Amino acid sequence: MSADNLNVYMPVVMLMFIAVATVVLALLVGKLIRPHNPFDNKEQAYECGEDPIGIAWSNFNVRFYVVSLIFIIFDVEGALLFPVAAVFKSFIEIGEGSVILATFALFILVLAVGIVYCWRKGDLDWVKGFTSEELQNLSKAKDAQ
Amino acid sequence: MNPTFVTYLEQFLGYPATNLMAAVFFLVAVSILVGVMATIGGLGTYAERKISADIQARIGPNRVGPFGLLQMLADGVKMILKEDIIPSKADKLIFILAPMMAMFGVFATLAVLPFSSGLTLTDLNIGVFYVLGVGSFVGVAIFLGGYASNSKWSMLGGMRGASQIISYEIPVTLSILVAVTMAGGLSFSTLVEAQTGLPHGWYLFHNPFSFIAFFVLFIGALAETNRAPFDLPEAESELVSGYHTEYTGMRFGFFALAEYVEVFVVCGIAAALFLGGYKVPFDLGNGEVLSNALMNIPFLKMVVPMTNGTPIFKLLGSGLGQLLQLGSFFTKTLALYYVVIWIRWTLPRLRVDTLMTLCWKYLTPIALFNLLGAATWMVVFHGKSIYQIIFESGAAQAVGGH
Amino acid sequence: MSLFWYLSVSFVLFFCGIAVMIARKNIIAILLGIELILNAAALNFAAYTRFLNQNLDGHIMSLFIIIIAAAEAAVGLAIVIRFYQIRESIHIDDATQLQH
Amino acid sequence: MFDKLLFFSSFLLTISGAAMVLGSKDLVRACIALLACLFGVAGLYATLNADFLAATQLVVYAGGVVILMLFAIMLTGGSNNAVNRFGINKVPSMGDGKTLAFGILSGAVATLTIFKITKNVFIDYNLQEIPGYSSTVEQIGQLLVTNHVLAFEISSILLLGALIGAAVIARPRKS
Repeated sequence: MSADNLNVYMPVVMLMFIAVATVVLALLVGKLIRPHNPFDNKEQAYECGEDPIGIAWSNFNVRFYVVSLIFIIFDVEGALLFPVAAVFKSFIEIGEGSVILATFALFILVLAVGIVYCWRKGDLDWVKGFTSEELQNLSKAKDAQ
Repeated sequence: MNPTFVTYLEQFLGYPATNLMAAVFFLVAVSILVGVMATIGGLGTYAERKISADIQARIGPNRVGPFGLLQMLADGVKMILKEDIIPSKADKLIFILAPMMAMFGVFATLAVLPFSSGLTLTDLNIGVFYVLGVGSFVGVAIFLGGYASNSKWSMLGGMRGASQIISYEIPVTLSILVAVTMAGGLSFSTLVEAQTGLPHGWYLFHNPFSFIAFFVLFIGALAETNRAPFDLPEAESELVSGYHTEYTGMRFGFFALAEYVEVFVVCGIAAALFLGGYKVPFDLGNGEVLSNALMNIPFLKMVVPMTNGTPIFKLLGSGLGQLLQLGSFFTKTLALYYVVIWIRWTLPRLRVDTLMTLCWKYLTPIALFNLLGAATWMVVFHGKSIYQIIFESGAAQAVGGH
Repeated sequence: MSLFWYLSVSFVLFFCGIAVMIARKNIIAILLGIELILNAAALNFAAYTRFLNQNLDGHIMSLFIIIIAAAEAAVGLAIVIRFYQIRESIHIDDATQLQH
Repeated sequence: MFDKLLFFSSFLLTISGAAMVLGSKDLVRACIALLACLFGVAGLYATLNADFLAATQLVVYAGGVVILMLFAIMLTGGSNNAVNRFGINKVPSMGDGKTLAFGILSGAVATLTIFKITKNVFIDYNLQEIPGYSSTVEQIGQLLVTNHVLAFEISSILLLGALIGAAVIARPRKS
């Protein structure tokens, strides 16, 4: 029966519920005893004592996106590899080890090509290095000053 | 059906528990576990301060309670009494939601953590994979915490935190895959039972690739929990306090608690995957060995009538075995926890570009080829560990030579 | 729980997805709608597997739908970011030219 | 009892999440509503005994797609209504009443059409619950390397293509 099977998720649901309930309860109890004295300067965002300029939700470096892009591809790869890794041992036991190894290795090597490509094209560098030409231009500009 | 905490209890009840009874058992166990974990999180802050004091030749907290042990309670009371400030320009709903989500992601992972063979709350078939899935809520929580504050420091910290957590998830996943490949299953009971109590059967020493995988996993786990030397999201010298700059009082407290519990959880997972988990040497954790030994003590034989005494011995032996397993698990986990704190007070912080270089140019390629190497080893040596190859085949040859 | 309940969830997801895709003018919001539609399809496959046949081909199908959704999100958002770099806008009505 | 509780809580989470994606005015909040909705779908997978799919849903969506979307939102100007140099709203309104009404109408038409097509499935079939399977992970793994091995290998090429294509498109250019 399926109902019995689902009992294994009972502690999962309880833990999720209790984790959220703890936060809510602690904040509600705290609300009764803690001081509450807001004023404008206190509610400002911290910017080293100055008045904040503009808002923080502005543009960011595209590097963050490229990193998360590579991440999601490898995340999906991991998700696909998990069930295959789980049957790896049983395939070895029935003597089909080389077959599953070939499947496994091909999958990983194809994706390794992806990371090699990104490496060669400099997508893995957080700060793009300057080429020698640019460095010369920079030093020239500095000399001109 | 997967074994759970309740199926373990059913062995002693002698009859299957109804749904309501199962719910009550689970509720009690979950409440106790959350309490214990909150205490461990609190003790984590205490241990951190004491160990750092030790390393820096100071004394550390010593005023509240014996040896300053009650310092964490004092901290908790202080945090509840602090004023709760929400910046006027913040996105209030998300600001409130973010610490909840961090707690949610961390505490949900406790459900499958194998404390002992009987005290695993639920041994899901997808064990490790479930931990990866639920654990990724913490990254979202850190990003949202940084976003909702509408402060530039928080935003930078949140972006860095999220990108760091997701980057290091790749080497961690690939290293976990090494253990999964060797054990042939995702559930924690499969992974732990495939190892032995003594170090020669640990996955750490199974083959050279798994040895490397453990260290990749450990470094990745440090970065995923934002511990030094990877604590860039909260780098105080450049980002004030990172994603929780604007959080005060108990809301900050929950972020901190989630972090300390998460450190415990990842240490526990590293111990379970590569250090033999709850296994006790000489199979003492099984319970049968112990109950047989107890039954052979002549003194006890006289005291307890033998007719209805046997189940008591069984219960006693099993209980003692579980306690030994708990001790084994906590010893390994807390040893790793100590190393985490030790590293924090020893190594300087990385720069953001070196952090990304370490992840994408060193750990990920190493982990990828490690996985390939471990898979090849499994096929070539039919799943034998180095120990088995050297000693057992050697013994077989010696026998064959005669 | 019968199949009807699962299919009704799937219908609601599909409906919300279509409605989001048409109502929104923001390209990222449209991608959110596409995720909803793909999830509706994946949920349908899993539900049919549970109720109509025992072999797990439906689960494999759902798995590949999830994978394709992830790949689609990665490429789609990359296009959005490139478009933003060129036009400084992510309004769907500004995307009228095939090249810049 | 518990299966009904799990089902209906996931059901409510999914439906309300989807409705909030449709109704939310703020892009980041719509993203969080999407996360809630996808989490609910993971719960539904769990009630369908598809434990591996449930975990995959969490790993790929909660960890990957939602973070990717949040990054993309931040990279395209956050959720403020600042105006760009062409005088266009950087982040346009999430649609007004007119588009919303039109969207709901066309969504209803499309959904009802599909409903009409698939109606036979749950009217004609004699539906009964098939007993649950113990573990789907091993079975999925077995299928992936036997019957569906081509799909498995080709998906790696798909992922490689997506990685290279998206990296080329999104790569920051020197101007």
